[in-house]
Amino acid sequence: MTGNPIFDSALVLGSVGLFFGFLIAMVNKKFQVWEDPRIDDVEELLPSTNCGACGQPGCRAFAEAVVAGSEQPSSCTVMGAEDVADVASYLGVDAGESNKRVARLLCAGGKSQAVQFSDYSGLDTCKAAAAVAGGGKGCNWGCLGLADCEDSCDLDAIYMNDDDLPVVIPELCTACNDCVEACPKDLFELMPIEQKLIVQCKNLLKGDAAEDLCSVACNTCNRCVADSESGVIEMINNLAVINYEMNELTDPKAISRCPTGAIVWVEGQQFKESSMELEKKAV
Amino acid sequence: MRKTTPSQDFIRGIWKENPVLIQMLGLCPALAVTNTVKNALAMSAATFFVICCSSILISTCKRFIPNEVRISAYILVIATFVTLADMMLQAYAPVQHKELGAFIALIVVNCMILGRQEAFSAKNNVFRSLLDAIGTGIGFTIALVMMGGFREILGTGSFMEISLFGPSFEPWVIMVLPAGGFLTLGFILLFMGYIEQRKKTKLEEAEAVEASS
Amino acid sequence: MTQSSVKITASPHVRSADSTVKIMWSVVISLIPVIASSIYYFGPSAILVILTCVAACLLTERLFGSTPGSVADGSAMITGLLLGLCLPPGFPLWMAFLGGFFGMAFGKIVFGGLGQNIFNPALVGRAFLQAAFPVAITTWPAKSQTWLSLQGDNFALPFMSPVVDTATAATPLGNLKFGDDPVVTPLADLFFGSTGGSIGETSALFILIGGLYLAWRGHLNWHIPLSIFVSTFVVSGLFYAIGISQFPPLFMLFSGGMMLGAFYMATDMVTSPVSNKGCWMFGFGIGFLTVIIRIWGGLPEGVMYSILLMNAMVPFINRASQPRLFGTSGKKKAKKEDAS
Amino acid sequence: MNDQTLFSIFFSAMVVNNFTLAMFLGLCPFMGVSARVETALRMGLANIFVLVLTSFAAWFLNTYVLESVPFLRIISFIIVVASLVQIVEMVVKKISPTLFRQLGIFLPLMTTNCAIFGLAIFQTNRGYGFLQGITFAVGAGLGLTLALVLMASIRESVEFSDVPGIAKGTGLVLIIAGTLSMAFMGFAGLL
Amino acid sequence: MKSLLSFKHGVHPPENKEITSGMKSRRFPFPKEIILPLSQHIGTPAKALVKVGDRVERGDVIAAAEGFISSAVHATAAGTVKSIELWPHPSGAMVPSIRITVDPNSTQMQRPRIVPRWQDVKEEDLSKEIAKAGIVGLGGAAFPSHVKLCPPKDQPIELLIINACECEPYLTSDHRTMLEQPHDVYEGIRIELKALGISRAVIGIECNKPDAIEMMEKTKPDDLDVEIQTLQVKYPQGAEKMLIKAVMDREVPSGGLPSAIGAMVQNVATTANVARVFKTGQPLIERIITVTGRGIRKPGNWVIPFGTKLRDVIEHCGGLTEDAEEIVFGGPMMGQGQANLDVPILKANGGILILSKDECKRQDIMPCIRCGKCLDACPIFLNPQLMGAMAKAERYEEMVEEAHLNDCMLCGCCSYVCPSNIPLSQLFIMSKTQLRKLAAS
Amino acid sequence: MSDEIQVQDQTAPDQQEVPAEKPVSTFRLIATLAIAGTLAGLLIVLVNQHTKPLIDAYKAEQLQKAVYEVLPGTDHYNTYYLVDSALSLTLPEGAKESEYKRIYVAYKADRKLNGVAMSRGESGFQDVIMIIFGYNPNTAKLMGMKVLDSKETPGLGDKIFKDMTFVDQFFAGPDTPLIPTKPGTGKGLPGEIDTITGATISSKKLIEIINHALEEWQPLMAQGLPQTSANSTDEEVTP
Ligand SMILES: Cc1cc2nc3c(=O)[nH]c(=O)nc-3n(C[C@H](O)[C@H](O)[C@H](O)COP(=O)(O)O)c2cc1C
Ligand SMILES: Cc1cc2nc3c(=O)[nH]c(=O)nc-3n(C[C@H](O)[C@H](O)[C@H](O)COP(=O)(O)O)c2cc1C
Ligand SMILES: Cc1cc2nc3c(=O)[nH]c(=O)nc-3n(C[C@H](O)[C@H](O)[C@H](O)COP(=O)(O)O)c2cc1C
Ligand SMILES: Cc1cc2nc3c(=O)[nH]c(=O)nc-3n(C[C@H](O)[C@H](O)[C@H](O)CO)c2cc1C
Ligand code: SF4
Ligand code: SF4
Ligand code: SF4
Ligand code: SF4
Ligand code: FES
Repeated sequence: MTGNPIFDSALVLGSVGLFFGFLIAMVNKKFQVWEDPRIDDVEELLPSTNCGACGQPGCRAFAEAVVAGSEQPSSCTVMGAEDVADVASYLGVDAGESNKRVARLLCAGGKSQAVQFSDYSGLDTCKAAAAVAGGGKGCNWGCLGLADCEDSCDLDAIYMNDDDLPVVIPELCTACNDCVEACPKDLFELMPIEQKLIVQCKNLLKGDAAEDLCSVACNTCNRCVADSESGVIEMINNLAVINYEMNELTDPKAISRCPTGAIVWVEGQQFKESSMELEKKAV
Repeated sequence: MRKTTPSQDFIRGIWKENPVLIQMLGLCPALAVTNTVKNALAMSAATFFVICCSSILISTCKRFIPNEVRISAYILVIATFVTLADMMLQAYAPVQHKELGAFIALIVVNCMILGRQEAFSAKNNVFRSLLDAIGTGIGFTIALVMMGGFREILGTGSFMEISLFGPSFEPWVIMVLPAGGFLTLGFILLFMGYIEQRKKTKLEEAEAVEASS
Repeated sequence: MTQSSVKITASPHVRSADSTVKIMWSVVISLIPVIASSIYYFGPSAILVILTCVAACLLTERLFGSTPGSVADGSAMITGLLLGLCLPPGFPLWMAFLGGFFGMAFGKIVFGGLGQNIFNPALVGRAFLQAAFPVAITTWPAKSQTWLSLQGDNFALPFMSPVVDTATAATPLGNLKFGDDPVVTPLADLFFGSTGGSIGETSALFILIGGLYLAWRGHLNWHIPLSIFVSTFVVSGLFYAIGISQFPPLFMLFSGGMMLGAFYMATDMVTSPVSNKGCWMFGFGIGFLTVIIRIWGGLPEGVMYSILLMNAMVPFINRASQPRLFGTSGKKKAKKEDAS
Repeated sequence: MNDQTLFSIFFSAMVVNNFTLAMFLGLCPFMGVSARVETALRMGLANIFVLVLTSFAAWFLNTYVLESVPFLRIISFIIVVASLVQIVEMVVKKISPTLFRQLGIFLPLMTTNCAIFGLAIFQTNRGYGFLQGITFAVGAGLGLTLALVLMASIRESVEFSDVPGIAKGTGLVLIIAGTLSMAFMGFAGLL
Repeated sequence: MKSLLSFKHGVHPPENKEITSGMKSRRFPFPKEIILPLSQHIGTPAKALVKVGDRVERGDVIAAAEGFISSAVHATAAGTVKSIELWPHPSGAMVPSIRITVDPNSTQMQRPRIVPRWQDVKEEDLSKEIAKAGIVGLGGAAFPSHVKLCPPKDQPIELLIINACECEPYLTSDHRTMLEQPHDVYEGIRIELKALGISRAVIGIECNKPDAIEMMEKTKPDDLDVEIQTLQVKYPQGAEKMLIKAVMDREVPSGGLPSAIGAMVQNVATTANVARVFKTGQPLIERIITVTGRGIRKPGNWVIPFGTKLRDVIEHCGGLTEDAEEIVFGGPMMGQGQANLDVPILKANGGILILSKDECKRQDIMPCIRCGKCLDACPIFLNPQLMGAMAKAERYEEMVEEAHLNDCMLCGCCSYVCPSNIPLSQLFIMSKTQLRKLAAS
Repeated sequence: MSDEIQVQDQTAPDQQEVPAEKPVSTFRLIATLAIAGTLAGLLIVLVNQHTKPLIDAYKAEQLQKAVYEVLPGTDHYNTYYLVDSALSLTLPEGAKESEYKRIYVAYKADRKLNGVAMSRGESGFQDVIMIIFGYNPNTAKLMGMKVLDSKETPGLGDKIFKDMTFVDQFFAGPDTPLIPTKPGTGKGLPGEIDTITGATISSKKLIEIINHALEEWQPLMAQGLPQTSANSTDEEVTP
């Protein structure tokens, strides 16, 4: 030290800087781990809902996959088209085609259609009710109406209607699979929005046995099979099953003679039409 | 990473992304020195000075700084200005300096400042960085003065050392103690949450009314 | 379209007669002797302070509680009563009200209401008052002339300082610790309550009666008071024996908030560990900390802080005191957990 | 010069004047890394390590380098702390990526952790010698760890509660911290 | 007084056994229709051997066991097969069942069946005969008995324990079995001992059945090494692990079987039915069933043919009272609530309990107050409080890993004591179901 | 959001492969930090040159004020260091000033000894209480006391410097060692100081600090203090 504060200061700080610059440089050489900076940028563009609908365990993982090229930006179901385009143009890749899917409910037996043997009392969740002799509902396959699915949907895409049936709002649904997992009766299925012909029933009984339990049950009358192109609908275990491989051949005609209304043609939201019909009937 | 306008850069830090109340950055000084409004102001001023100067300098020199020593270099810059602020306060406002104690030095490690450098100044031009810094600085000041005011009024019955309630006011000692700092910020956050919630339900109600009509 | 009037529920289909609401109200009932005796000792001031705290707690629960009916479950009532019982008789009512509000709102309701809080709400309220108004809460007016006259300044205006013109008297603990000529208050006085102190802490006898009644009914876990007493007695006895403390162990047990705290506050099931093993640890912690704070701390009394500190430890204790699974030895289980 | 005994330095830093609950140092990690007991513990231990390192570095600088230029304290301390942390970070990232992931962004946060820098400043202001400094660092580190772990275990347990919407998140954490801070006041005067 | 043997924790609900304990069992009239599900036991459902329109006699095999862990089904009345279709099962599911229209003109004599003397059967073959008779455990689990009687060779059995605790409140069918068929019980013990190749047995009876204890002592054959152990009245004394703990003072290791510590538990009614297979050739087609509770007009003990519909039983017992609140198959602690009156009575069912409003004491669910009473009740030393919280948060995997959900036997003690009326055991059933679903997907 | 990103936007499409990071030369890393350090050091020292006199003057003034305050009637004072268990006006060659304990010996205008001021800190209720007090070695009486630094609880412990009736007791010339007394229970001894109700601990501690300091320094002072000032009056700065 010279005793001259000006010189000392410059010396001290200069050498401290020198020392640590040196240290960092060395360590940097030895221990460098390179990470693609674009991952951070892409992650920032993503909506950070971490919903997992893309099939990746979170937005960060999705960003890694997109940067690595193993996923297309459009696989994120939450982002709007604009945001997808942003990511795509940032990375200079193709946005990919989005195929909008929504959750569909395979039951239409709400409390005014289906028979309840005895009232369940206890914890107010479908899962809990299902553990108690099936929840007291007549139809063993039907919706219990206690809204586990509504609670599970983070995007508020489900509401319970007056019949205690969950209604999915297609515009809000991101096909995240949460409701599918939540339902103890496995009543939800994710379907491409183009699939419009839907059998809203899972009851495996036939004839009166089925209709005794629920007025909108599939009673295995086979009319829908007859009314559509061959192979499109098949009766399996007393239930009409649609072969979606042949989705292009489906036609609203198939539902025209269904005596119970178990099979429906859905444009957009489920149950909209049926509730309107109910109102008409009331008038 | 939406594109922002300069005015947005400025406004953002003041309330919507308030560094203390929303982003929870720089909590240590925000809690430690807000037992009176004067201290809060002095702290804010010092912080304001540091964040503005460093933003200007860093956005000017970002080109010359290699990524590996980025943080060290930024910190060096910040520390320089903190030292300057420290010495100047000591020389010109020694009483306040004593009150703030070590917390002036601790501005160096205020995550908010470094965060802004990393997040903004390192990527933007001088003008925008300065705007951002000023906005953030104002946001910090608002938060600190809010807390300081709350704590000083209840804790000593005065505002800016002006007695508000007369001599027989019973001070709430806890407000000027550490626990009071936590509780005050917690209380402010609860209150903000409550307002947010009210806004939300009102919005929903309005929507419902619209939908039904 | 329900076909039968019969209901369907999960097993078990029968339930014990115990209920949370019943437990809470039995606690309230068991406090009656304590409250009555404190009114006998401290006069109308005691009634005023207790009523104010109860009103504050019930009002807060009613206004901010999770469900409108939750006032009826009796827990807010207990919080109010216990807060009132651990304040000095001459305490300004506006402060008591504030304490009740703070304890309920920030000690219970922010956590989601009954059963979800970490800290004992009554003690959160008291700790707040102790930190906010340390002078008022350590002012113990000397016995007033007539039973009917107020102690101290109950009616101080909100936000204003109380005016204490009567002479103040030290509590047995304060006297022994800070007094110029410290004396150990005779046990009989501590037992029957003819000493200064908080409204509800002065008579060990009545607390003992209420506590034993609750323990007999199974409404409080007797492991907790027992472990507190054992550890307090042993630890303070040790320090007393080797001569570094002037507090005789029995004096430790019967003075200050020890009895009220051990029987009514440490035993709050919500804020104490769930297993008996955990309760032992919890009780030992409280006893130990109380002795340490009483002997060396800056304050004469440490029961409240010890309980709050141990409340904070409860989640940790609960992890550490999982019961031994049937068909395993405790050790094996630990090893298995390590491996996984 | 300072005459405090090692025990009183240690005990004061750990509980009576707990760094987090009474001195407001290191609040960012206190809020951020206190969601899980495991991570909190790890962060606490990492903190103790860096604190001791810093205490040593500060003592070294004070005694041998900054003698004639005391006004360079802030800047020298911070360079040393920042560089040390950065080096530790790079080494950890290379050697144990899992550990790095677990500590996540909080290793760099350590750079801007007031606790670490505050330790250096307080140690200097109070004129602690070498041993006193190390004791101070260990006490402060244990205090930080104590506060972190307590908070984490409380938060884990609160996860099961139906916390009202407006209190979710930081609001509740601050209120718990406030209550803890009130509880720690019981230790006041214990020296 | 010497304190009686027992286990730690557990609960003691009001016994309510006096309603039916003094009533001698009577034969139940044959109903018009019998429903026999192919799945009345734990394990693979049986395979139907009959077609629609077939005529069957009482005691005929109508469905054969499918694999080792399965059990045969026998016609419990003579008649014609009406259909084989999905029918509601007491578990709530719809399962394939054989519907038989009972022949009102039949004498309902059992078709004669030739059975060897058990003394002449080789040890290994005893279990085959028992399998043929469709015997399953009557203690509640309906586990095929022949499987239990062939324990793994590497874990030798030392002691046969006859479970005569009947710890569930209300039920008295095991009690009546001991009073009415003590000789069958001893004969059954001889057969089971021979099948297991050991010689010693213990009968565990709760001390609230002094007449049964007396009867068993009185009829005990001198040449048999059996001891009658009187046990404390405590639920779930009859649970296998608890009974073994009480009798042998050993704990069945977590995740292990009783054979791991050399014990084998058989229910007393199962044992009596094993004897009957060889005595009369009768397969398992009926048993003593207690119909009880304050919600039924005429309670009693009945010998009911399996497959009888709940509706018929209620009708025959005078119908429900006005304040009947719940119908339960089994006891009040573990029994399964029933919604549908068309469900058939099956092998595992020892009682039909119809509870009135007052008996249920249904109260609102309150938040958990962490009182720890459930920890003090759980006989397996679990932490139901923690598991309950985890179940609510849907953290099912953690329940298994950190709280040992798989060790929970769903005894319901925790729910019983919970002052906040939290349906803990329901949460655990639900969690187990969800976990199974997760594992499957 | 930033210009930089937009630049990347334009280049990215034709640059499909992962952007390779330019290797940075070690020299640049070191140079950056070293140069930045040097510049920072220079900047700081320049400002320091400007502010140091102000700061030093303020500090000296504070000290002086304190000494004059606790020793009323002081005209000037000398600083004595404790060197090798003896009082000394000068420090050994090359020694650091900050490492030595010291007292301030004050004189009246007539260069007669006025009193001695000493400063000392010990743990109070919350943290260290730092005080300075004046003492007359000839009469063994206290002359005054001032709290320099304390973190005692506002509203309670801070009465040790805010409550003037308490502070005035130290200026009333009490005998040493001081005796802490509960207000109203004093026996009228000349060394009694009434403690503060509600802040007994802080006030007792403060009294203890004085007693401890005197215990430490009295033997040293007994070795003899110059009764008259060595300096002339005009050499010392007077307030
Ligand atoms: C040491 C350090 C600490 C930081 N801490 C935070 C933090 O706690 N929260 C945060 O949002 N960003 C923090 N940042 C900034 C982030 O790294 C990131 O730049 C920022 O989140 C970008 O988002 P913005 O543009 O919205 O600010 C920190 C940066 C540094 C260098
Ligand atoms: C909670 C619980 C209670 C039980 N209570 C009885 C009982 O009271 N009587 C009984 O025979 N079996 C009872 N069991 C069934 C036994 O654990 C065991 O399965 C049975 O005694 C074995 O005999 P088994 O195969 O002949 O049915 C109970 C089981 C559980 C889980
Ligand atoms: C929040 C709080 C702060 C306190 N601060 C101080 C303090 O700074 N100084 C002090 O001597 N006592 C302090 N106390 C302790 C008591 O007020 C007091 O010392 C004790 O009651 C003994 O004094 P007494 O004998 O005059 O009542 C504090 C107490 C509390 C609750
Ligand atoms: C034995 C027992 C002791 C209790 N003690 C307290 C207490 O000290 N403070 C309190 O606020 N509530 C107490 N409660 C009531 C209740 O548990 C409390 O309000 C909860 O902490 C609120 O969630 C007690 C309840 C019981 C049964
Ligand atoms: S939970 Fe179901 S309805 Fe909601 S977004 Fe996910 S898939 Fe759609
Ligand atoms: S669809 Fe499933 S989850 Fe939703 S209400 Fe119905 S049963 Fe419940
Ligand atoms: S149901 Fe499970 S957790 Fe509850 S007491 Fe029984 S074994 Fe224990
Ligand atoms: S018995 Fe009920 S209230 Fe008590 S701890 Fe268990 S679950 Fe909670
Ligand atoms: S401001 Fe203190 S750690 Fe961030």
